[in-house]
Amino acid sequence: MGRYVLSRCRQVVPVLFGVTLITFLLIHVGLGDPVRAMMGQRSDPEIAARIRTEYGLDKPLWNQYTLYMGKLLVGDLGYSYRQRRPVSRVLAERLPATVRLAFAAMVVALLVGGIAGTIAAVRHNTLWDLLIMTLSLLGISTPVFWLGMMLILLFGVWLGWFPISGYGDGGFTHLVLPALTLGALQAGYIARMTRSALLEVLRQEYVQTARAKGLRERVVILKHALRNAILPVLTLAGIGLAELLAGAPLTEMVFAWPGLGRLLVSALGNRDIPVVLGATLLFALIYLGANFLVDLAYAAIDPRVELTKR
Amino acid sequence: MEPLLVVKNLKKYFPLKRGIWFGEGAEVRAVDGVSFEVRRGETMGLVGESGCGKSTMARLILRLLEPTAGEVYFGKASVFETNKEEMRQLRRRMQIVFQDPYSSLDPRMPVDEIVGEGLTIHRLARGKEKTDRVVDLLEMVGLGREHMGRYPHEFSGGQRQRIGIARALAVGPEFLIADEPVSALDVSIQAQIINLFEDLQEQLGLTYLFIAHDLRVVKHISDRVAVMYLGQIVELADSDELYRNPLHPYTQALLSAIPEVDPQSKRQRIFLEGDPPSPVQIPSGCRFHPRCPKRFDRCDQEEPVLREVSAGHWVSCHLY
Amino acid sequence: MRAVDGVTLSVRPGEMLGLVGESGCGKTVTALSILRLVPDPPGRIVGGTISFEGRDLVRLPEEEIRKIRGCAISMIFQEPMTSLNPVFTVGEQVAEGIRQHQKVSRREAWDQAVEVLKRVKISDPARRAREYPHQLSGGMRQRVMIAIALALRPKLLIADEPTTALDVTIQAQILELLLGLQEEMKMAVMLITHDLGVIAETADRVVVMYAGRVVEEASVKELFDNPLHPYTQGLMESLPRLETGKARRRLRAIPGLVPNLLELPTGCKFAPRCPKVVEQCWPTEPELREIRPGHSARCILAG
Amino acid sequence: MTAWRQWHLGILLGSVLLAFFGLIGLLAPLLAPHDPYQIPEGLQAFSLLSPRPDYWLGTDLLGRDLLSRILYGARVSLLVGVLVELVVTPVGATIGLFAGYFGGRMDAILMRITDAVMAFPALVLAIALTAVLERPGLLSVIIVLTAVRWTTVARLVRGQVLSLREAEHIAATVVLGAGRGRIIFRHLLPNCLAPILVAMTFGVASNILSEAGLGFLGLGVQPPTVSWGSLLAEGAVYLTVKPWLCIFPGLAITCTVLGFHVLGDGLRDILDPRLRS
Repeated sequence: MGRYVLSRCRQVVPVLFGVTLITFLLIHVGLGDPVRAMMGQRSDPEIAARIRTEYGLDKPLWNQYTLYMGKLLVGDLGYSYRQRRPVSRVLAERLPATVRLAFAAMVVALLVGGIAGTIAAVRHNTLWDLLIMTLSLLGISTPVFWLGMMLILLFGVWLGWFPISGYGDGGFTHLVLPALTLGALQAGYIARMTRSALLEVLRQEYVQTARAKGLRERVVILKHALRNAILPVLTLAGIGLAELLAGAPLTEMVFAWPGLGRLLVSALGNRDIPVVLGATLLFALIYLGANFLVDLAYAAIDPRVELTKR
Repeated sequence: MEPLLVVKNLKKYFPLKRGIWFGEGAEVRAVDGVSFEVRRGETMGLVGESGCGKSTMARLILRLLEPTAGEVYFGKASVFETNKEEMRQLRRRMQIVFQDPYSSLDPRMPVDEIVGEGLTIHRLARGKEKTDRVVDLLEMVGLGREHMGRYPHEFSGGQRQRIGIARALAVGPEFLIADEPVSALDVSIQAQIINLFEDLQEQLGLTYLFIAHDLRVVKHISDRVAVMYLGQIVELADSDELYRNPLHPYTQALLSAIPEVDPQSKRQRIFLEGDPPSPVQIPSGCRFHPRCPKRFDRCDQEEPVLREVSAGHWVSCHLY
Repeated sequence: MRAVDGVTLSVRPGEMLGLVGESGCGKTVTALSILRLVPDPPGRIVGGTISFEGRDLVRLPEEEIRKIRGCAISMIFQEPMTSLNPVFTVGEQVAEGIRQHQKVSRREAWDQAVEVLKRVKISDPARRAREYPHQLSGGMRQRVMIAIALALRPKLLIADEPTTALDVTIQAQILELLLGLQEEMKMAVMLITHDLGVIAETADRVVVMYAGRVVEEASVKELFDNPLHPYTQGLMESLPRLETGKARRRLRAIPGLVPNLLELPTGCKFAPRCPKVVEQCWPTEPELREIRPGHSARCILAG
Repeated sequence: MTAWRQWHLGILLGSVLLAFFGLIGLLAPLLAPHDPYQIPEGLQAFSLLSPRPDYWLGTDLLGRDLLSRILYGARVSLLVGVLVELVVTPVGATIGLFAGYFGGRMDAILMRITDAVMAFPALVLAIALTAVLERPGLLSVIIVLTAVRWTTVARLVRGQVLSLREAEHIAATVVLGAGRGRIIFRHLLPNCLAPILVAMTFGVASNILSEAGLGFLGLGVQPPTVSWGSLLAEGAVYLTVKPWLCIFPGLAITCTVLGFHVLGDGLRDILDPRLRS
């Protein structure tokens, strides 16, 4: 296991490098002349030159990148023009809300999608199968934010079951609608994947072996088949997380959820570029971190992983 | 007789990747010092169990892989020293038929294009002439004009194998490597394809290197047979001689393991212990010694060499 | 599509019955039908009986047939690579069957599993039991499959091409093991294979199948000495032989393609490929007739 | 047999849906009952009308007919969806082909770049890019989505090429003496086309959703141009009071995307060689 973790780490490092390079280049292009951006109209050439030297902006691009990396390593993401405080502090405030939302959405997606997909596979070619597949097709075809609005209309305005906006006191009720909204798309994908993976696994000879032992069909499916079908589903969930996070800004806007996504959008409106790019980078890091966990889960379930990576 | 193909001390090691940054230098010794000749017009059989390196050999001879060491001469040309254009010319003379009738034909190409591709590549024929050649080739392998526009998935395994043979023959080769060409087929179809190989050899004067794990098939079709074990040839002899008088304990065990189609003949079985070792960790001395029923103290110390113990009968074993 | 059509065969206690035929002849479907393992849909048993110790398996409720699977009748499959579940240790997979049919603790089941692994001649069984299938060689995995099947000393073992995927030397080991265990446990074995050689060396009696039908049935000696059906004769002649000294003879291949079950002729199913076909072969399908005591064939020319 | 009927149904259904929305977009000027941009005189009387016979889907704040605006919006949404996919596919396919066919260092570098781009949630990266491009609009939407979306195709094609490279028919072609060009263009590429086609279908769906997302955040096409995304952004304000302003554009998006998904599923079924043999 340790070995596997190590090899995964080695794969993540180049990606991290690429990710930071991308944000760095964006900053570089995006800020145009950062000095003017910082100082606005009243730019004094002399002071500007001094600031340039101070921030290393007169150095070659490569040096600037190492400078940027150095700052990143100590958590320095720059300074928010708008909020007049370090970007890292702004982000740290918003991170928990987004993680909470994304986690809840993923749980919804895995539970709903997994169970629905399993039912569809076991009841293959029945009305249940058709119904579940139609719903999941709808799930992956609906724009996230529109689904959010419709849920607000239905459960918030017309039925009045759940609050429709804000974080509240951090309780459960405020989380329900945003998590459902954000999880629906992935639930659709996961249901489709679980179904096809399970159908594939049920065709395998080891399932036949299990049946030939005299095991109950329920045991055959829940123990022998599902354990194997989970593997491709996990991989998909890892990739799907990127999509889920992509839906975060939209969902957070619809529900006025005080997370990173909403911060990103409002910073964009204010042209607060350091915050935009800081949040962007943080999203990528969340994704990479979560995928790392998915890989570990994969290794824990599949004994073959150890060998192939060794 | 003059050799058409000479293989000299051929080696192919595949590195085992371990992580991205730290290589730990383990390697698979798929082919580990193989030498033999194939004479013009004969069928040379190559038998061995899975993982013994026989398919890697085929790919090396055709230069689908670059060797770790060693040489292959085809006629006068040294295969690994030819330049691109020379290699292209050489490829007209040596062809291959693969094992898997499913993956060996491009699923998106109709049969006439598959068979005619060699003609196009070497500018041997075009237009009507090409169509005629393709029909000739299809008829030669027992198919016909009516099959031209169809796609591979419309054919059975045996028919696909016939298409593969026609594709190889299109460029007019002298030498054909058959890499397990019948092992995926049903028994009744196997015989058809084996007969086809024999007929084509007679008609076209082809030379074959016939690779298989089924000793019955190899025995039937080959003039001489080489037995491979873990990347090396352990015995090589005329086909009848090898089956009448096997010398290497591995060959003896292989032969005795073949189920005989005669319930009366209860031969003495030689059972080998265990599985073939992995080509990553090759045993010291004679690489067969851990499974050999006749091993003695010298066997795990010293590696035997392939020696000619009687006319045309080569064996690599300390017993001789 | 009728994969298997009117197959009648019997296995006697302690006997090794060989079932030979080419791909698509229905031998695997026949075997799976005995334990009702044919996936439904698409497969369905539309008629007939399977009588085991006086009970009709076709009409047994699901609960009852489960008690027979893996206990009184077990089965091993062709591909040792794919017939073991990759995410469980081999010990768990053997013990699981034991626990299914006997009231034993987890611990006892495990000990029994290790014992069975030892019986199938796996070296160091206690350690091997804790390994996963991918850590074992093909031959070793097939031994594990045999261990799963034989853990509860079944009365009948159905072995579907148990050695086809293995190398010759390993194949010989596995067949020897099966023969030894059969002797020891006095069980009946139904050995399904396409290899006449394997049949000749192991079986007592042979059933030859073609296009979903039994075309010939006889004791092994009788069949090889005196094959009656042209298909059986063709199979034997199309096989290259090892004996030396003879001039190389051309193989007598059976012409044509392996039959397509969707386009079978109305009369004898082998007629399109038969070298001895006569006019009477086409209109109606011949019955399986006993030509000599204990030797039947489905051919109007036989006898 | 059932499989055959299923794909037939899927492709039929998908094609009908897409043909419907495609025609709507193409014929918008002919079909639209009102001018989608013109603010009517006497605005007060027309603002935020509920659906009624002369305004089937009602009107927006500025008294413009929602139906006409949805019809015109179809043009932008479909254009962006299809155009981006047409740009992204050859680019991504080329990158994937190179990485897969040449392997080694080329592959490692290209794939790390792909991984890095994919590590950013697509819409987040799109937002950041839009921020950098300064002026949002149709062009910026296309550029941004292209920059984000090429990775999917690249990954897909690389995987295909990697598995094809081992296929015996490729080896057989090499032995016949074929050059690189023939192997790539006559063998590798044709065998990738089916999965590429399927991916394109799903890709268009994904682009339409992304465009809608950007539009909703105000980063899409700018007024007076309308897209389904920007219609939703306008309507969001009146969600609780005039819900149809949100319901109808969203339905249009969902139905179109659904059409592409159904079509993609159908194509995958019929193009899968496993189902054909």
